[in-house]
Amino acid sequence: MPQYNAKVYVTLKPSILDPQGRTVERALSHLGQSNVSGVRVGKYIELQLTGERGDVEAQLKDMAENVLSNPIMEDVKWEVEEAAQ
Amino acid sequence: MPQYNAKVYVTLKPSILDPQGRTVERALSHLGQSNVSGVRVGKYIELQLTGERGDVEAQLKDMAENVLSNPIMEDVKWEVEEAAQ
Amino acid sequence: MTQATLRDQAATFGLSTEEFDILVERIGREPNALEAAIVGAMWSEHCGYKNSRPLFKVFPTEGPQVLQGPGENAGVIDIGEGYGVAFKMESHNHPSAVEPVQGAATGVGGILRDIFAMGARPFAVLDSLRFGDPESPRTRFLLNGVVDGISHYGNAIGVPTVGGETIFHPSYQENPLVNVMALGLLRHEDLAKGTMGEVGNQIIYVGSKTGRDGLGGAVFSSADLSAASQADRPAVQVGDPFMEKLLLEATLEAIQAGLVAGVQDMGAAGLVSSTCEMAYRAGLGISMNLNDVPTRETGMVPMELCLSESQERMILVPVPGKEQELYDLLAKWELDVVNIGQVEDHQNYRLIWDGEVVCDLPVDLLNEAPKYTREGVENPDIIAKREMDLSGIQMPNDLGAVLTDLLSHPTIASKKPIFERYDHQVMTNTVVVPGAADAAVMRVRGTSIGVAATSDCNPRFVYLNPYTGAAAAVAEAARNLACVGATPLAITDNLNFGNPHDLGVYYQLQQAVQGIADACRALNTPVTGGNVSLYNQYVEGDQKVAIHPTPTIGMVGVLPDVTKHVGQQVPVGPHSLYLLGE
Amino acid sequence: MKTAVVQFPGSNCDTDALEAAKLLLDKDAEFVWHTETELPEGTELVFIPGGFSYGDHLRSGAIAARSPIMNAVKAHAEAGGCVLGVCNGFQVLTESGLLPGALSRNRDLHFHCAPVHLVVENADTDFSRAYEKGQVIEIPIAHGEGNFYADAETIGRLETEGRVVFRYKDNPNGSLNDIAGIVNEGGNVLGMMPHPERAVELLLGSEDGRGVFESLKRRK
Ligand SMILES: Nc1ncnc2c1ncn2[C@@H]1O[C@H](COP(=O)(O)OP(=O)(O)O)[C@@H](O)[C@H]1O
Repeated sequence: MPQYNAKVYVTLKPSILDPQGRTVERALSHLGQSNVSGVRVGKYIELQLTGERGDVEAQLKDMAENVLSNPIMEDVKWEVEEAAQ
Repeated sequence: MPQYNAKVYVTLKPSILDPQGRTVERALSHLGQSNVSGVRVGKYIELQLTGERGDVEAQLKDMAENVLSNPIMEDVKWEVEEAAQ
Repeated sequence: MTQATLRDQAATFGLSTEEFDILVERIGREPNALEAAIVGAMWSEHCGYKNSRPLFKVFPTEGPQVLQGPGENAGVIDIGEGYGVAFKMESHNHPSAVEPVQGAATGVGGILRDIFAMGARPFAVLDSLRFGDPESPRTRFLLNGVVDGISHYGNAIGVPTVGGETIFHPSYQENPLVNVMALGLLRHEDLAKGTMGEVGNQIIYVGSKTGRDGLGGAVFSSADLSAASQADRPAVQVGDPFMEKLLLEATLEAIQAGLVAGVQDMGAAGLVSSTCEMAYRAGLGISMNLNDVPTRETGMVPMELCLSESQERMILVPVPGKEQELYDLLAKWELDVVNIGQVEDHQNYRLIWDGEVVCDLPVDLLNEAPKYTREGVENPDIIAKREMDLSGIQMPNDLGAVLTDLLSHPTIASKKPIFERYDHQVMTNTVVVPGAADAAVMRVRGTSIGVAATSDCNPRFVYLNPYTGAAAAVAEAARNLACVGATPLAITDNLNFGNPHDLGVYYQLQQAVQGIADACRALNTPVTGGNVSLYNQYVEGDQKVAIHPTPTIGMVGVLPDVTKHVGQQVPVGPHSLYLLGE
Repeated sequence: MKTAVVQFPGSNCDTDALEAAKLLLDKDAEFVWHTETELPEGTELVFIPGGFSYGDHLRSGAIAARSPIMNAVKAHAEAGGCVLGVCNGFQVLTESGLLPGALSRNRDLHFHCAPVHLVVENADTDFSRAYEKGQVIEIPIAHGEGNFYADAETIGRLETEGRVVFRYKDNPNGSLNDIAGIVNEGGNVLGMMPHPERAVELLLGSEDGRGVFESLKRRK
C-alpha cells in the first residue's frame, strides 16, 4: 500500500492573543532584534499514513480539522506527498 | 525598507524522545486511525522582519538556530519571502 | 580496537589505567570493549561511590524508626499505625546545567521512581536549588528552565512540590545545583526491594522503549563540566511524566497485588546498573538477551542498550507462578512488557547478543568498585577567611538600610514566584504549604498523623567550616521540623562537592560527612540514604574552581496529631514574644 | 447523590474528587475508567477531575474528550444529568463540546498554584445554590492553561443568560471577562478552573468549596 508523508500546520486564529509569540518577540527585542514583529507560535506536526491517495487525503482533512486542531481558536493547513520508497 | 515574512519549523532531533508525538499517535490509533505512524510534534513560528534581504536572511538564520530552537534537542528549518505590499 | 589500545583508551570508559589493570587481574583475562564500558559505568562515582563510600562508615544508620536503611532505592522509616515513609534526595546538577528544563524534569522523574520502586506512593517533592549571580542572563535562563522542568514533571504526574530552598551564590554560576527530594507513603507490608530473588525468576523490562538518549550519562555526570559537555549535547534525556504516571500506577498495583519479588528503576547507567545491583543483593548471577530489549531507534548496539539512560523504565521480577498475572496487569496500563532474562545459579552477569555471550563478568566485581581514601588538607585561603579579624569592620550607621538590603536579596526574599509554579496541593494532603513555614506538613489520610519535611544547607557556612557547617545544616533541618510541631526522625543527604582528587575538596567532604554524622547521632536522626554529586566545578581562566561545598540535608519528621501543627505567621491579638536558645 | 469520577490516563485529582464526593455527596462514589462505554448504574453526578489527561499533549483535554466514556457522559448530560468538570475536567468539557469556548495557556505562560478569590455571579444554579449571589469565596487554582476564550457572541450569550457562575476577583490567567466557571444552556453541566474539592476541609486551609457539593445535594 502506498505511504504518504503529511505535514500539518496549526496556528492560532489571528484574532486571538498569542502570549507565547509575544514573549518570543520581547525576548528577541531584548537581544537587539528590534526589526522583528508579528511573532506567532503554532504547531507543526509530521506524520505518515498508508492507504490510497484519496482515502488518505480525506482522512487527513478530518484529523487535522477535528483532532489536531481546535476550530474555536486555531486555523489548520496540511500537505501530503507520497513517500519516497 | 522592504518587509519579509518568515516561517520557521522546529522539530525534535530524530534521536530525541517525543512524548507528545507518541501520545498523539496512540490516541489516533485508539480512534481507529491505525494507519498513522511516525507522529512528531514540533513548532511552527511565523514572524515579520524589515531590512535588506541579505541582512534579514543572516539574521533569521542566527535567530532560528540560537533563539527559536534549542540546538541541543531540536532541528530547525526556515523560509523567508518578501511580503506583498 | 586491539586489546593493547583498549587499555590505552581506558579513560574513555571512565577507568584509569590502574583500574583497568585491576579489572584484568580480577577476571584473569582482557575484557572486551563492552565489558570495559560496563565496568567503567559501574565503577563511576555515580554508581560505585568510589571516593565517597569509605567515608560513610561514620554515619549512624540504625534506630527503631528505621525500616530500611541505606543500600536500597530509598530509605524507609516507620511513622506509626502500620505506615512507613520512603524518602530520598538526588541530584541532577550536570544535566540541568546543559539543558535546564529536561535536566530538572528527569531529576524529578528519577527520584520518584526510586520511591515507588519501594512500594511507596509518592506524596511530596522538595527541591533544593543553587544558582549563581541572580542578575545574570545565564542564571535567569537556568532558574526559569529548572523551575519549568520541575513544575512540568511534578505537576503533571500529580505529586505536590511542597517545599525547598533557593540560594544564589557566584560559585554556582556555571554549575547550578538541582537536588530533588521525594517522599512516599506505604503500608509496612508493601515494602518492596530491589532484588532478583531466587534462581529461575524472570527479569521483566517495563516502561518506555530504549533510545540513545543520555548515553553514557553515568560517566558524564561524574566528569568535569567543561567545554566537552557541549559536544555531549545529544546526551539529553527527555522526561515523559505521562508515561511515568502509568508506570507508577502499574508498579504500585502490582506490588500491592503481591505479584512482585523485586523491583528497581533504571536510573544512571540504565539497564546495567539496575540489573547488576539487583543481582548483587540476591547474591546470584543473571543472564539477559539484549536482542529482547525494546528499542525506539534502529541499529542500536549492545553498548547503547546497556548504558542508555532513557527515562521511565523499570525492572520487575515476578513472584514465581504469577508471571502471567503480572503481564496482564501491566498490559492494562498500556506499557511495553518484555521478559529479557532470568536469574541463574552462578555468580556472573551475562549478556547475550545475537546468540553470543558478549559480557560475562562476576556480579561482585561490578558492584565492588575500588575504593579510594585520601588525607584531605584544608585550603589555606579558606583558613585565612575563617580566621579573618572582623573587629576592623565598621558598624554601618543605617541598620535599617542594611535590613532592607538583606531582605531584598534574592536568597532571602520570598520564593513565591517559584513555589506558585508548583502544584503544592494536589492529592489534598498538604496542611502546611510553602511560604507558610520553614517545613511542609502533609497529613496521612485516614489517620491523625502528619508528616513534615524540609531540606536545608547554608553553603557559605559549610565553605568556612565544613564540619560545623554540615552539622548546622542538620540542626537547621531539625529546628525547621520542630517549628511546625514535628519530631525529627531521620535524614537523607545529597553531597554536592567539587573534584575529590583535589585534597582541599576531599577535606571538605570528609569533614562535612563527620559533621553530619555527629549531628545525626546527637539528634537521633539516622541517615537512611543519600546521593553524591562530585566534580561540581567550573573553569575560570586556566583554573578549575569548586563550588561551595553543599551537603544538602533532607529531613523527615512526624506529628502524631496533625491538627497540632504550627505555622510562622504572627497571630492577631496581644501576644508575647520569647527568644529561645542562646 | 450517586457520583461517578471519570479516570483518564494522567488524571491526578481523581482521588481528591472521589474523597470530596464521598465526604459530601455519596459515600459509595466510584471511579469509572475511560475505556468504559457506560456509566455505573444510577449515576446522578459525573465528576470529571483535574490532572493532565494524556499528559496534556496536543491540547489539554483534547484526547480525553474523544475517549469512549465521553459518549456516555454526553448522553447523561443530554438526559439532564449533572456533570461537573474541574480544571482539566473543564478543558475536557470544552473540547468535547459540552461547554462552549476553549482554555488556552495562561497569559504569563506559567502554571499557577494559589488560593484565589471568586465572586459567585449566579447563585441560582444546581452547582451554586448554597452560596449567595455576590458572595466572595476562596478556592485554590492549579493550572497552566486556564485562560478562557470564546468569540464575542458566545461571551455575550454566556453573560446575558447568566451562565457565568464564578468570576475571578483578580484574574490570574487572562480569561475573558474574568471567567472562572460556566454552565451549559441547560444549567446541568458546570466547568470551572478552580478546585472546589481542594477546599472542603479547614485542615487544608479553606472550606469554601463545600458549597458546590452542598448545592448539588439540594438538587435531589
Ligand atoms: N525551590 C523551592 N521550591 C519550593 N519551595 C521553596 C523553594 N525555595 C523556597 N521554598 C519555600 O519558600 C519558603 C521559604 O523558604 P526559605 O526562603 O528557604 O526560608 P528560610 O530561609 O526562612 O528557611 C519555604 O516554605 C520553602 O519551602
